[in-house]
Amino acid sequence: MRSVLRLLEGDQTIGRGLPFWGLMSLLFAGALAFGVTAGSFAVENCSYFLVWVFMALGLAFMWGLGGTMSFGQTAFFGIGGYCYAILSTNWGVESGLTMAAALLSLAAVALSAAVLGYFVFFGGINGVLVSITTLAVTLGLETFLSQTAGPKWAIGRAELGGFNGISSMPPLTVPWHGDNVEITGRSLYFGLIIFVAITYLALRILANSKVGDAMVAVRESPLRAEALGYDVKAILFVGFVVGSVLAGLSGLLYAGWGQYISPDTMGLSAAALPIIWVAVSGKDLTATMVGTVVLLGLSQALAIYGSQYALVSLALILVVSIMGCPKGVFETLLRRIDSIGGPGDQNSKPVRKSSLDRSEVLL
Amino acid sequence: MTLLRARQLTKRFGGHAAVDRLDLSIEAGEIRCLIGPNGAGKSTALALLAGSLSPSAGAIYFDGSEISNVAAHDRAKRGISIKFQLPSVFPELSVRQNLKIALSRRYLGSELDDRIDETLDLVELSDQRGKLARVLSHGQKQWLEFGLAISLKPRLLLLDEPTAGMTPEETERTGELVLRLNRSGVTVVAVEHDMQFVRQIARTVSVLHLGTVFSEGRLNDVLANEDVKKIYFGEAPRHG
Amino acid sequence: MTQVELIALAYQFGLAVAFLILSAAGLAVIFGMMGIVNMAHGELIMIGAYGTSIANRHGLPLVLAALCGVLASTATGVLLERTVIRRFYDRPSESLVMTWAIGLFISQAALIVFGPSLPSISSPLGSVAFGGFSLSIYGLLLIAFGLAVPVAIYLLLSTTTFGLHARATMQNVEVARAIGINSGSVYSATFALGAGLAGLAGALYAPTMSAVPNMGGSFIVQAFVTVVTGGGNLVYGTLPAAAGLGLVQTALTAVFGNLVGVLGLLAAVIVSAKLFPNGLAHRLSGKRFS
Amino acid sequence: MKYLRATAVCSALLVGFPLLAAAESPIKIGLLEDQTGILAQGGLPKVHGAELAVAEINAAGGVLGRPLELVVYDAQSDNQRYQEFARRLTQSDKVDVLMGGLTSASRVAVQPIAERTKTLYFYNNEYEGGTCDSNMAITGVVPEQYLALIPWMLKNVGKKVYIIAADYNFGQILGLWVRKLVKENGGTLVGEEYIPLSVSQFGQTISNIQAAKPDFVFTAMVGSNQVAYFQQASAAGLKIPMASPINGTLLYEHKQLPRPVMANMYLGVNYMEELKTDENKGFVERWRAKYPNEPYINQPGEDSYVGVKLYAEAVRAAGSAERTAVIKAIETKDICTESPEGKICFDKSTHHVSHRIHIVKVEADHSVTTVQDLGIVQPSWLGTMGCDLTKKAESKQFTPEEPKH
Repeated sequence: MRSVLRLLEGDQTIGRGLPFWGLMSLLFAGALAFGVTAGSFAVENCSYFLVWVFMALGLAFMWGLGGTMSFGQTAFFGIGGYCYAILSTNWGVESGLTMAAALLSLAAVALSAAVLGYFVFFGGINGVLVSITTLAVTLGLETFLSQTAGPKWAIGRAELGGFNGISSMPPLTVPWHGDNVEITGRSLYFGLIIFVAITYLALRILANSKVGDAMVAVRESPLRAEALGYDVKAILFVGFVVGSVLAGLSGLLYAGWGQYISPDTMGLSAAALPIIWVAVSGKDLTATMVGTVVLLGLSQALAIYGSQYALVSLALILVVSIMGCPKGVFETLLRRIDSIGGPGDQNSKPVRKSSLDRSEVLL
Repeated sequence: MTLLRARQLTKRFGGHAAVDRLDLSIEAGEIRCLIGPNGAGKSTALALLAGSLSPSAGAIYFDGSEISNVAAHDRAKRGISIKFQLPSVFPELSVRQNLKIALSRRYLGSELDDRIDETLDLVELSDQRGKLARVLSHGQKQWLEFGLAISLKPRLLLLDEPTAGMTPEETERTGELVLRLNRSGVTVVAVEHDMQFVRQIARTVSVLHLGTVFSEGRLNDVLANEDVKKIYFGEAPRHG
Repeated sequence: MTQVELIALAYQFGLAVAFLILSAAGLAVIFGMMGIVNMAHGELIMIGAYGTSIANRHGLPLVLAALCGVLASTATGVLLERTVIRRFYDRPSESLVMTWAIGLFISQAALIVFGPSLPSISSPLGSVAFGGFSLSIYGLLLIAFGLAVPVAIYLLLSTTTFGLHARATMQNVEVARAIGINSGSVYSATFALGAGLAGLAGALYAPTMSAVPNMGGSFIVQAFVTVVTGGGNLVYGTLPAAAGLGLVQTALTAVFGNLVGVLGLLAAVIVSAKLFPNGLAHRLSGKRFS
Repeated sequence: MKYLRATAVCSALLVGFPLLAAAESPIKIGLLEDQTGILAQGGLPKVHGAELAVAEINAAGGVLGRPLELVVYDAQSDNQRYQEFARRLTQSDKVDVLMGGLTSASRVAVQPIAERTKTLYFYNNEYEGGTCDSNMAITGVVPEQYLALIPWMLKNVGKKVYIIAADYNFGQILGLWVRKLVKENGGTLVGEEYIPLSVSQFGQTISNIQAAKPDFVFTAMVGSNQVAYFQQASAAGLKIPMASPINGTLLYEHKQLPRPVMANMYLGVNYMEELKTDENKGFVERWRAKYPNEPYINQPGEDSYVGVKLYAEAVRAAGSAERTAVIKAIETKDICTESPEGKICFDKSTHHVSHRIHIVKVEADHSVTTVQDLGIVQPSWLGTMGCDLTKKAESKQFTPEEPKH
């Protein structure tokens, strides 16, 4: 257990020591306090932002660590959302099976990500072609689902609804004393906060574990990684599936949050968004988690107060921030905070001298 | 005991055979240098042995079993390690992280830290541990890659021009490092142009020409061979 | 199938291929030579179309108006390269996000300045009828341009000093610099060329489409898939990729309708990514430009 | 202090009588339309239409002594924004009624939120029909109204029909309607194509139409990509008459495209700026006075104007802006308004609205002439499907059946 907790800090994640974890605890406590004190609309609105964080974290994981820039996050977002919509509509809220629907949706996402990932990585597709292949998949799904209007496109009781999508499916529920309690409003918010925190910590551990080492090795030099005994294809595959499943999680949570999912969540403009969030925030997990929420809030605020200048201003802000912080706004900020605690311990270890022939020790 | 054997190994690119029916046999504990003019197929042969290229025909045996179709990463696990011609390190990571990624396959926790420090000392990069690999000098990159290649405790180390771009002094120290590794039980196959270096480390050399072994033996004997001289001047007779 | 139907089908095929080539040419030049995926490509096409449309409305004949469109997009390209793009040559993923933001800025600025749409211009040259069918003559012109553009770029790169410098820079920047080639100005010129080609696509298609701020969106997917399928070489990559994808799309659309045509195009991209993991150009020429 | 008071008095004098109504708290209308993004061309006039209606109603003293207040958000042609802002309007701004949405997808995005927050939702737009929902009022035209065009075409233009439509809900459902009407009226369908919204090149479609030789082409092309069809068809020399409920009214293609691309287009419409009725004349003058730069007063603009007016009448009849009272008024009282079309009224059982339908023709010079005035047409189809909201509150979506062969 202790060795696992040690992995919360490491080379593959920014942030260590008391200042950082103090700050993160404050953030967490602040988020909880906000959920208690803020008005119900503000809380629900924040839930909406949190829904997207999983997809962004998934991309930060596979792109930041493993170097795979997938345009397909939205494809798995859509698969997750549609599966949840279809299953929960068929079973109905009274069955109490919405959680089962959510889990099965995740399984479906994992399966489809595994199939696509197998085709891509074991089929020898790499680099920019991975991006284009995943883009083609998400656009194909969007085009297909857009034309599924009418009763002939139905799975059980759920009509796919074409461009209009599926709406009015049940929200997530938990069975409670023979009743099904809806997870909406504040309970959804607290659930999301805790779930984001767990996902974040789990990804940190994974990033600093051997899996993370392997992914970084593959990103930096596939040739060298292979020569060190890393199975490059398998590692890319694993990173892709983990990231895609998180996108699917966002999708089903989105469907549960708004009781609505439509094909345009898989379109070209939607597909670019996760990449924007991660690139502008920084590909570090902490930077992406914080940055995604901030960027979503910013673009919403602009939409409300910016009138016709909203999107122009958003574009300008993006351009300026990438020019100013090419490594990502929040990643740059985090590195600043990190450097307050002095140089990293990995560099401060005294160099030991030994009279032994080191090659004998080593080999 | 024969550690590595290549039989009729062939690699074609389009119509051109870069390696052509190559036969090679390396004893355990040996240091073998592959020499020959540019385009003789030396690097291709090494890549075939390491598994980063797959052969068009022929077979490779390692430690008694055929590995012709074993993936590169599995060969690495069986104990074949390679140092490439162009230094292949993890450029955006620190020197220490480079080694950590290599060593974390075997070690954990404080032992991992110890092994990293030892390897840093061994390749004389302790002072550079915090630097990004891409800012190292060429020679330092070469040594870092050495560190990566030996971190797996290989039984066979393949070196592709390990001293390219090094000063004479660096070359000499590299030779000492190779000899030390060899003393600790590592078999070495090196492709090299620097005859001083070859003389320093190798007992046996194989001359490659047109993708196959042209001549084999002690360095001085081989270099004295008139036909070998000719191929270095580009007028070699085709062998039968 | 009658002869008339065959001609009609061949015409459709030509139109589809020309559309893919002209959409992709500017993107291919920039991607092939600089490794930058220019997400503002669609907006540069829109600028070409807007320039043409506005100049035409102010009384310029179509040919001159189209020239204005190309100039407008080239000028925008130069401006972008000077101020922003040149800082991102060695950072492909940041440049992708950056150009995406620039594209968003351009299309929204066009909405604010010009309103939700511009009056369209009419297709010149009329139509020709044969055996119950009739074809737009302007379509034939588009097909001709679709073939002429790669050839012209090929000649530019193989016969001019700029072409020589560009190829040298692309193959090895350090060596090119060492022998005195100003790689910065080669990159600037390449980006301007790519932007100009995007503008040309906009200018050529302006008389066949409605001019709206987001019109680039109807080119960008096709451009993207053609370039990536083909790799960054217009002659060995984009041209055969466009022919292959165009054939798949035309055949599927003719037999199964537009939906299957669109899905088939996307499926062809995935299949070709698997068959040619380094792009068609790599397979066909062994190198990227020659 | 003195200065401040003087200003207050002055402004009160300037604004005059209507300000007295402001003594009461305003009735808040939450309006969600696409002012930026790909649907802006359709959405911007809808904001203007609502603003004009609100200004006119307030100038006349408001509703029940209370002024109307618009709270407008730009949905940016993004269905997710519809969801965000529908929540904001209902929960944070606490509006009395939600209005807006151009596409059916945006309606479907808003619907569950309106339902859960118990807010009445006015969808002011032409659409494919079929929504039977107690919590909604749908004020735009529906197929049984605008597709009166099809029997007219079959009678006056020819019997052979080719359908091309956008491959999504609106286009597909209109396709079903047209197929049914063609069959019932003795026509023949010689071809039909449904085209994904992303397609902008129509060579194959044009060639298919030429091969099929229809008497007229029914078009339900949607979005700026698909507008290109008309230019490309015209350039290819296709001169077959066309019929459409939408190509001309939403993106005003006859104003956008060069002459004579849209010649021989027949439209079934409740509104076009060119309609030469007395009611419309004043409307266009008032609109143009307020928005002199409006490129065209499109049908959604008028729909939005009428939607606000109908809501005001419903509140008046209910004597309150409270949701259940307004719904009850719609279902029990005769709620009508004077509109640019003439006098139109709510249908009690389905919450839809009667409209005056014209068959118009676009000439070679792109002027518009009325070829027939069909008068007021009732929204009757939902009733025949068994939707009666006065008897049973529900939220259902009906789709026409596939016609039997």
